[in-house]
Amino acid sequence: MSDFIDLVLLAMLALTGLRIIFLKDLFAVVMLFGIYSFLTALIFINLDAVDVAFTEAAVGAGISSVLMLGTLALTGREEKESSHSSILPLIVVFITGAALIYGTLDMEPFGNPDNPIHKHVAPRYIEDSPKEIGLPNMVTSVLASYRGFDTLGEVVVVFAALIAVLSLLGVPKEGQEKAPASGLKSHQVLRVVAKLIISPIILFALYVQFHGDFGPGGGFQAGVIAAAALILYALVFGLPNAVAVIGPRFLKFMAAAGVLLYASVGFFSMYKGGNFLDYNKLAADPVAGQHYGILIIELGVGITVFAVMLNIYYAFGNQVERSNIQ
Amino acid sequence: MNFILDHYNYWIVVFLMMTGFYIVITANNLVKKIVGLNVFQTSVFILYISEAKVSGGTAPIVTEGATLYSNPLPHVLILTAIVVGVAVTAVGLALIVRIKRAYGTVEENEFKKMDDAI
Amino acid sequence: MLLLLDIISGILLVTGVFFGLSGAVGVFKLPNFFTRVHAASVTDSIAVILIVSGLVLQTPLGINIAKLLFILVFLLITSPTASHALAKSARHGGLLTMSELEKGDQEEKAPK
Amino acid sequence: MLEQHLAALPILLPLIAAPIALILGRSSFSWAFATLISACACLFAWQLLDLALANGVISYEVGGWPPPWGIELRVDAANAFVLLAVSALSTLVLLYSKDSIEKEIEASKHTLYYTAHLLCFAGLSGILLTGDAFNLFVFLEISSLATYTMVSLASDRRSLIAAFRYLVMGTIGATFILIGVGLLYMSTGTLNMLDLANRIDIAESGRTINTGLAFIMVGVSIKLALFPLHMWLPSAYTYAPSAVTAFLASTATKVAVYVMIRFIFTVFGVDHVFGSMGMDLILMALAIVAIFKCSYKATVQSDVKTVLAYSSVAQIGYMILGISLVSATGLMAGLIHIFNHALMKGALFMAVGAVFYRVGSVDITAFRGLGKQMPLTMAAFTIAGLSIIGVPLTVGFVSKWYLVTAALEQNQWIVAALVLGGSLLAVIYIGRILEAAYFQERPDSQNTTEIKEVPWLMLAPMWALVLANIYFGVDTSLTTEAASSAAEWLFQNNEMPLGNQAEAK
Amino acid sequence: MNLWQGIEPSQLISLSILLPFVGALLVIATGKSPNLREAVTLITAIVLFTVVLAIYDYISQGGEIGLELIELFPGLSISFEVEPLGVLFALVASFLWIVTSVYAIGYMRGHNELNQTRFFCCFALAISSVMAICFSGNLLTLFIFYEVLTLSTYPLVTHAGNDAAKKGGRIYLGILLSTSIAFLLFAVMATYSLTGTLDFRAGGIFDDSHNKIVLSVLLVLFCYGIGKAAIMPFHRWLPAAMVAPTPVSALLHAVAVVKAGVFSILKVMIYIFGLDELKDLATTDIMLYIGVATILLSSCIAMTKDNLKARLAYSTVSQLSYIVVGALLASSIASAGAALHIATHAVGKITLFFCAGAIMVASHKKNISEMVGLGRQMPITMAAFAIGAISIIGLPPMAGTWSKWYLTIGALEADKLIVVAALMISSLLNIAYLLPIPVKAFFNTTTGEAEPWSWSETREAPLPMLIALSVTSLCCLVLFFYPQPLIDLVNMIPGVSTQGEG
Repeated sequence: MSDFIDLVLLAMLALTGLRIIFLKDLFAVVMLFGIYSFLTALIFINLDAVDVAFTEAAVGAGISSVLMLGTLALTGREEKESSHSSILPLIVVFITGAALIYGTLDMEPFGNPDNPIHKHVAPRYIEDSPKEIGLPNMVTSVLASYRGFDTLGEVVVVFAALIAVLSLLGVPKEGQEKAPASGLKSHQVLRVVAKLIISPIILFALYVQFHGDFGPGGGFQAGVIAAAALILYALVFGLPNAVAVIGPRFLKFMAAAGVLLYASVGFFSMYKGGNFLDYNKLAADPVAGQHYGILIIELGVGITVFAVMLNIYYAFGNQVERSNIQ
Repeated sequence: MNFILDHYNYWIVVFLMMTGFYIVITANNLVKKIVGLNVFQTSVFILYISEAKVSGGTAPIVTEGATLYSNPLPHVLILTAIVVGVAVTAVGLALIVRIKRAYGTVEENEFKKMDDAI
Repeated sequence: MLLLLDIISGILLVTGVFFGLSGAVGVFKLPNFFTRVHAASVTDSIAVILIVSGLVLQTPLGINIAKLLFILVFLLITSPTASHALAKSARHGGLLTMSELEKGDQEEKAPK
Repeated sequence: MLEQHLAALPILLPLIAAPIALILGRSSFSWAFATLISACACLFAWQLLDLALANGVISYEVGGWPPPWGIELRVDAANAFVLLAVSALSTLVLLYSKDSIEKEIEASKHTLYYTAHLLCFAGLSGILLTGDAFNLFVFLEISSLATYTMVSLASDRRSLIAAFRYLVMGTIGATFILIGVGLLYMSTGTLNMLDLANRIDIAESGRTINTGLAFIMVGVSIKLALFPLHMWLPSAYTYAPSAVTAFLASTATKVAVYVMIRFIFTVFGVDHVFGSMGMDLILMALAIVAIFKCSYKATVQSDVKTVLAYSSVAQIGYMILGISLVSATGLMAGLIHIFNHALMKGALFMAVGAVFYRVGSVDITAFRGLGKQMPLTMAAFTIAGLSIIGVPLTVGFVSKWYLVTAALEQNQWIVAALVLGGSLLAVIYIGRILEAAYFQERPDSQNTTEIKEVPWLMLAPMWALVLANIYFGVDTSLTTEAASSAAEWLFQNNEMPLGNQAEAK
Repeated sequence: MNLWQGIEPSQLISLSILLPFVGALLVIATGKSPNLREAVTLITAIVLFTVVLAIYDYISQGGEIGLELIELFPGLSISFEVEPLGVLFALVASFLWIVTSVYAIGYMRGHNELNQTRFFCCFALAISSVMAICFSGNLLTLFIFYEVLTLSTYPLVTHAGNDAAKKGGRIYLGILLSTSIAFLLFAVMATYSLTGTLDFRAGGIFDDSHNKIVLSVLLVLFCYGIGKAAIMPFHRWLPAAMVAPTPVSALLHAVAVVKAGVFSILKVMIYIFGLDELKDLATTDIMLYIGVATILLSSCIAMTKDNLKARLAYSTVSQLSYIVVGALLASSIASAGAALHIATHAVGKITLFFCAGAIMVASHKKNISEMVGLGRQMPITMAAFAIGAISIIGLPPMAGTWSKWYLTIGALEADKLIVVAALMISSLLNIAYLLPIPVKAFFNTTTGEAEPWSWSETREAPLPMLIALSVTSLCCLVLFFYPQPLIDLVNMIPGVSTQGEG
């Protein structure tokens, strides 16, 4: 059954992908990409990767699509006909694909528990992490503790993206007079509903943030969801209003603070005599130390991701508003 | 036949990757290029997650009664990679916005004509 | 008892899926924007209710039922709102309903 | 305390300094802070190299988890050596950038620039030091994102397109690496490079591993701008702000070269990559074509930054050539050239940036008569240019010497001759610029009185590099010692058991 | 000569290299005041000569001097080692530097040249690197300073800064740099990889164990790699470089640069290949005949040139090949002749260049056809020219006789009659293109039609120039009558002897 679902979803993905190639309407392309991401998330669930599915749905289908739509609002939605021939790209793609297919020939059978991938490093995570870290969600254990350095890097990547977007687009000025066109003034229903659901969304984000140790979720997903709540607010009530709630300057500090919070855990454990990010040293009991460590770094991740995503949205939204005024 | 059943998943994933790759290379519109890049990366994510799958296993969250878990490591890697992907997407789109403002177009062959860029 | 629950939830799920599918068919088959929005949103709501109820019956008592109910409430609020917003924006943007279009056609023909 | 964490500090310092620099806000604060941090990192890198030369390998387990379960930082002579070059260049470029950036980037973005610089530096250090294949990808993306930012900061609108093209190519490269790492992981079950190396031998899925190798190679080749995947480099280097170009040209591609060395020598093993896959021939052919094609292209450009950018691609060809010779000497030549080329290209691009600072253009016509007006800058350019050509007593000669020696050792006479032939093209492209600077008069239309020497803060790092060019060209003991022990280490160290690393520390 | 008694002999070498270098710095420092600057140049030159004399003294007593500076590569260092051939060259170069300095002072002032400080500075730098070449202890050192010499003379060649100078400079640098990098460096490194050493060793470092074909190729590479020796077809830089001011042409292109080239060739032949090994190589003969062809062809070209300096330049090309041929004959007498020729040709040719410069300063004439009858206005200059010309031709009682004599003997001994013939023909050609100039200057009267210049304004050149050219022409005479010190020095070179093999 699971295989069958897998196959169907993959087939749908393939169709979506092909359609993207040939469509010239970029709006449709972006929507199809959202669908593509969403289908991918479904596949991830089907393949037992719930955390990843969660993230893909929130990030790939959510934030990415919003940003792309924002860009389209500025650049126009038609792709123009290009003149150059497509034979060379086809050849390149064909060769690359052929190489990959060649590589798959020696691959272990799909889903076989005896594959080397399941035999070498992973068993320790599965068998010992509940004892060593004390968390039921192994993905969180690996993410935050065993490979905590990767995650620090990832937070820094997000931070770097913020730096890039800020330097490219700038941010809306705080306290500027409200632009007439901003927000959806006439949509009374929308405004009411938005007010209604924003707080549950933030609540949900907090749940995801702190429940990540036990179920799917964690700092990333929480940050993205919280950012989505404020993006909704900004969409419905206008960018200046949102900026008045949480200003870009404050978000910038938040983003930096999140990274620093994460790193400070590492430095604290260095101070305690361990290696960088060695949570065992944080408390007398190693497992408790792991708990504290993971809690704090997840918080750091959540703060940074939230601040960065929202700030990036501000930057794009500001551009759209500016072009609307013009 | 068994061989096909064991590997069809990878083959479709390869096809998906190449779809994305093809879009990146051929798209004339920069936004579409970014979409292609995302499709490409997303497909690579599926490859990783496929590797992690254990038939009959469950999600790697300790549950009573389950003994066979899927491999959590690729999940972690892909979590990271997804976030990296969205970071790159955001930067790419921001660049596109600026390009549009500077050149008035986001079609590659059009601004190529405007500047004798190398 | 369990069997009964299974049967009821099965029926709920199947009808839910049917409504969902019919909505999808409607989106394809119906002639213009407003009818399509209508097809999508109305069937969507009923499908969600049916499917979630079916799932609730399948779930052992506990936090997961609460989660499902939250999902239901959330979807019931957002989905019609989204449809409303869509339709309103379309209206705002100058799109006409079918009847209006016909009327417009007649008015155009009349002077001739 | 410091001793214990020495391996992690060159990454961590700039990594946490970046958000702090952002918080500091004022451009001059963040500049001073970034410079200070970079200098500290440079100091640590120096100590690290000392330690690595004395003790062999230093392993640092991040999070206290032993590899392969946790992420390991692994320092040996080779990456400590490259790290030293990177951190030194970063410090010098930061010193230099104060004035240069003020001129080229609008004031509100200065802090962002320094933050991006620190991030890029942190990313590069991470790439160098990490012993984990996936961690490498993460740091690669940190440095790449920061790089795209820095390139796009220039006021020329073409920089946007250059940055975008770089972004697309860079992301494709990174994704290829990701695919490769995925395939390797699939067949071995591990991500730790050393562990990978051990398990690749016993893994049965040869075709998967070979495909993984191919994808990693292609991905890295994009990042290091190996011909014919170099198309992003010239435009990115040309339109980026001068300080950025100086930094990127002297560090980013070098680090990618190191990654290639690392994968070939410590992960896949020389015998496998060169012996059974025949990769050396491909690399050698590409390297030679790169040397000639791009050197030739450099001779016909009119924009000096483009000239130097193409020259960079050609020089990367030399490094790859060194690797492809499959000998300790060749590898050593490659490593030395990584270090040396950083010195010369850094100095050259700084000099060009100085010209841009005063003249506002880097076209070759803008160089006319500058020999008189900016004597110190042009003298620096001249010496660094001679170094590129490979004139004795400069570092360029040392690199070339080892490269040719390595080629002759392998009885590759033709390769040796081609290497020397390639430097003739360097004579032409450097000569053209020097001739304009010293023997052509400034056109009357331009106001010549305004053009004078640049501020000392720009001159000082430039000359520091020039003097380093000469110093390391004469006293080669440091570079050769580091490079040769690194090369030998890389060569023998194909099968060092996993357990040894703890003791090695 | 007792002047330097107190100093460690090995320090004499570093002294000889550092002195001109310090001189260059001082020249920059004193650039504001021309008198001081030129005084510095002169003093440095004189002191340098005494140092070289001290080295000569030491070496002629059988002492050995070596100096190892820095280890550039493991097992390979910049090292110096004094041997007789180097001393010979150093003597010539340092002595002529004094004379040229005197001359240059007159010339540069007489000509009102710009950038004189740069000129004197680069000049000193060039001498510094020549000294380093003279005393280099291995091929690497030789190569390095060979390049330094090229670079430091480039500003001298392009001194005028006009289009012609730039074009000349480009050819100069292009040919010298590219041949040295493409051929010489390659040959050096190949040598290193074959033998594991680059030290100059009596009898050469190659032996029979090395592949003859490879060695033959190397020989060609060395010959062409040392582009300063101006063997055809890589001779073009020499005429091109004649755009330089005359003192530069004189010292650098009659003495320092070109002689550094042939000196390097001699050194490579004697100390790297070894004369015995050389005989067995297939390409020795080929290069020999190319050398012969260069002698003849460039002599012919010289005849067609009307520009005096160009004619002299081609004459130099042909004379350089004498030395190359001498080295390639691989006989001990011929090599001795070649070594002697370095000295004798130097004094002869520098005299000629001095005269050319003097004529230019005094009358602003460059072309031979315009010099008819000049001898009456500038008798000293023209007399010196005649002396120099005779020395070049190789007629007694001038210094050139000796070297030509030994070369011819060497060729006869090696049974290379073609070479002997070529030497003879070339001498005739020399007569044909050199002698007519003084002869016409003294004995022809102008036919009164178009007077190219006003006779009344033309006088002898400034005094410093006259002194310089008289000194060198005197040297031509002196070296004919007292060649013994030089011959002794040449005989000290291992494997080389004026006595022949027997």
